[in-house]
This record gives sequence, structure tokens and C-alpha cells, in this order.
Amino acid sequence: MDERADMLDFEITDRDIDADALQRRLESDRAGAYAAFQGWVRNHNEGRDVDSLEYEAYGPIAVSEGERVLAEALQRFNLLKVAAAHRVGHLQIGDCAVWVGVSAAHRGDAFDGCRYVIDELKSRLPIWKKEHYAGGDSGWINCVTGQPR
Amino acid sequence: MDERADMLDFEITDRDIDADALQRRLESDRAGAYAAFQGWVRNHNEGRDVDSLEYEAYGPIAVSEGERVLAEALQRFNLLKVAAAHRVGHLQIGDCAVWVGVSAAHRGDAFDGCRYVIDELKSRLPIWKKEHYAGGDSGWINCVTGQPR
Amino acid sequence: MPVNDRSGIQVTARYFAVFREQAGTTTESLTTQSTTAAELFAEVSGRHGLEDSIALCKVAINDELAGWDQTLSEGDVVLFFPPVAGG
Amino acid sequence: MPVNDRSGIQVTARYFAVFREQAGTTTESLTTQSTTAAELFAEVSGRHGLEDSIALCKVAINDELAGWDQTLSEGDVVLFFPPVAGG
Repeated sequence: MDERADMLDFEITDRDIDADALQRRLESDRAGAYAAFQGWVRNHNEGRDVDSLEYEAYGPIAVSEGERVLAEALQRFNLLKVAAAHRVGHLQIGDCAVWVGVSAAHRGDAFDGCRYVIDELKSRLPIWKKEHYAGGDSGWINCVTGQPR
Repeated sequence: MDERADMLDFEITDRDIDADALQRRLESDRAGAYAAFQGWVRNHNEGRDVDSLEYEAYGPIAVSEGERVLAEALQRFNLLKVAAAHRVGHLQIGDCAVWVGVSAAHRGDAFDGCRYVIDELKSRLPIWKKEHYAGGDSGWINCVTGQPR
Repeated sequence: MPVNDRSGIQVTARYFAVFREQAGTTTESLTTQSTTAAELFAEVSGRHGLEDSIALCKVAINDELAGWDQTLSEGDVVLFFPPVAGG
Repeated sequence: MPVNDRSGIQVTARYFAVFREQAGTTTESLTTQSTTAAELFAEVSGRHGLEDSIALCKVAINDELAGWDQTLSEGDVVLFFPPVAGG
């Protein structure tokens, strides 16, 4: 395994995200700080009751762009290790749709690096979500407006 | 259980922190974002090789002040739930000394609230740490300078 | 090398998410006079009624993200991505 | 009510972390003329060689964090906290 492969890990998966296993990949004797983020499917958006969410990704580019984001974070925020995973498929309320974790010597870097990764993943990866509403209808979400369409 | 007790949870413990159990306390159908921080014992500080860390707390005030910090975070950052735990005793490299987790509807609040909690816990709680060095000597850490004394 | 004589070039277009639903197809082969990704988007967008402006969308050519002004070549696979919404 | 006649008041002082090591004790009972927490700290600090300035330290009285200018009362338990370093 080359050094970069040991420092970053990104995956798109149609199974439950195993946060514990991902976290273990971030361990380092030099790490004093660990920051993590999870995006959970919530029961409302823009004033509507949401029943479930469907995620679609274009895998080849989602993975290459995801790895690019993690490499940028490693370098810009002096991180030791970084990992992230994004679910695809049909998710229910409370399910984890995306997980990001980073380790660093100091906590400022850990928070800033974790925040950078989730912000960039959300705006750059070819991933889309369709909300299914309590009324039975559905709509694709536009990340620019946050509104169904 | 009153409403506040359902929204925040702080503990000082001399056992391994059970991050999974704490995270489950933060679940909410209204939560779209979960942010967490862990402080790990790292193998160096201010240029010295660290072997282990000893944490001492004054429990009664550490708990009341910890709960006050969590209540402040709930209110200031529009969080849904918040929990934190701090280890005491003799910890080894890689051990988790402190854990903070928050859930919120949106990720900006989750990151800001989590950061607020760890910053305040570190500066306000009566908790002290003594570093044990590779050479066999030891020193209490001063949070103001970060240096042993 | 780009080819842009009167016979046009043969490319494959792929549609994702809301674009796939609007186009009613995931993939189509077409012969086009368009020379850039933006021109091809305008062409298929008009035909299929794709609703978004390219300012909010992304395009990839042969599995690499590309600029809208990138020149198309014979055989390119052009992926049209509506506004993304991960997380 | 604070008591400050010549006989002084009886209080308990408790020391933590580096202060405990410098004082060589965790707890002591003392009769003092000091009227505030700051005065009591100056008194015990001089005797035990506690190294920190009160600007970096905290004090609690009867298990509540207190200001250094808080007036002492008969029977108070005064906790002296050196600079904290959690996390």
C-alpha cells in the first residue's frame, strides 16, 4: 500500500456505512484530535414531511472526485488521515447517508478539515437525491436552492 | 425524564468511553447532521515524546460545569441533542480522553456547536493532565501555554 | 482530433437523475454538428426539455469532469449531470 | 454572614493536581484573617509555594465556582484549582 492509500479512503456503497471500521482507519499515535460528520436522512425539508430518500451516484467520477477532495483536505489542513463514504440507494429516516472522519495532531485542523470535506463532497460529487413525501409524490433536490423540483 | 435531560448528557468516567452508546442518544428524526469530536492521547507534545497521560478531575464541579456548557451549546447553535464524556485516570497512547457529539437539522450548526463544546470543556472544567515522558519524568500541563511545568 | 465537417461526429450522451427522467432514456448515440460540450447540451436540452442552465450543471467526457467549452471528438461519451445534491 | 473579628474564621482549603503536589496535602483546616478567596490564596500560596497567578487559576467555594473577590464565611470549603487542561 503506498503512503497516500494509507492516508485517505473514499467509497461509494449501497450498504450500511460501517462508521467504526472507517474510524479505525484514522488511528495514529500522532493524532490528538478526531472529528467526524454524518449526514442523516431527516423527516423534513423546506417545510415538507419526508418519508424516505433515494440517492443516485455516478460511481466512477464520484470516487475519483471524492479521492481528490480528501487529498486536498490532507494537504490544506495538515491532517494525518481522512476517510469518507457515501451511501446510494433507498434510505429511510435516520439512516446515515454520508460519513466523513479525519484525524490530526490538533483540533482546529481536524474541525476545519472535516468541514472542508463534507462541503466539497456535497457540491462536487455527481450524486443526486430524490425525496419521497408523506403524500406519495416525490422530487429531485437541487443543492443550489435546497428545494424540490 | 424531563425534556432537558433528554437533550443533553454529560459524564466523567474512569472507564472506556462508549462512543456508540453516546451517539445513539443523539438520534432524532429531525436531525440531518451529526458532528463528533474525540481527543486522543498522542505520542508527543511540545517536542517531547509522551508515553502516557494521567487525568484528574474534580467531579462535582466538572459535571455541573460540563452540563452548563452543553446547555449553552443547545441554545446558541440550535442543536437537537448534545452529549459529552471525559475520561479520568491513567490513559495510554491512542486512548480516547474526551468525546463530544451533537445532532442538528443542519451541518453548520452541528459543526459550530461541537466546536463550542470542546473549546469550553477544555478551558472551563476542573480537569488536569500530567504527562509521563519517555525518559521517565513527568509534568503537569498548563492549558494556557500547552507546556509542561 | 476534433472532427467537424458536414457529416458531423458520432458521440454517446448519458443522462442522470432528473435529466434521465426528462429525456426518458439513460443513453443515446447521436451524430452531431456540435463542436463543444455546451453546444451538445443546448442541442439535446432543446430536444428533451432538460430544464437546467449549464451554469448549475456539470459535464464529463469519457469519465473525466470537463469544461463546457471542451471540444468533442469522434466516439466521446458525454455525461450530463444535473445540479448535484450529495450528503 | 462573613465573620472578620480578630479571632478569624475557620475554613477548609483543598488543593488539586500540581497544587496538591506543591502543598504536599489534599486538604487542610485553617483559621484565617483573610476575608476573600483571593486573600486566602495569597496566604496559602505564600506558605506552600503555589506557583500560579490567580489570573490563570480558578476557585470554588462549597462546590460552586466563585469569583476571587467572594467573601469567605465560617465553615467554607475553598477549592483551589491550578490552570485546567482537559481534553
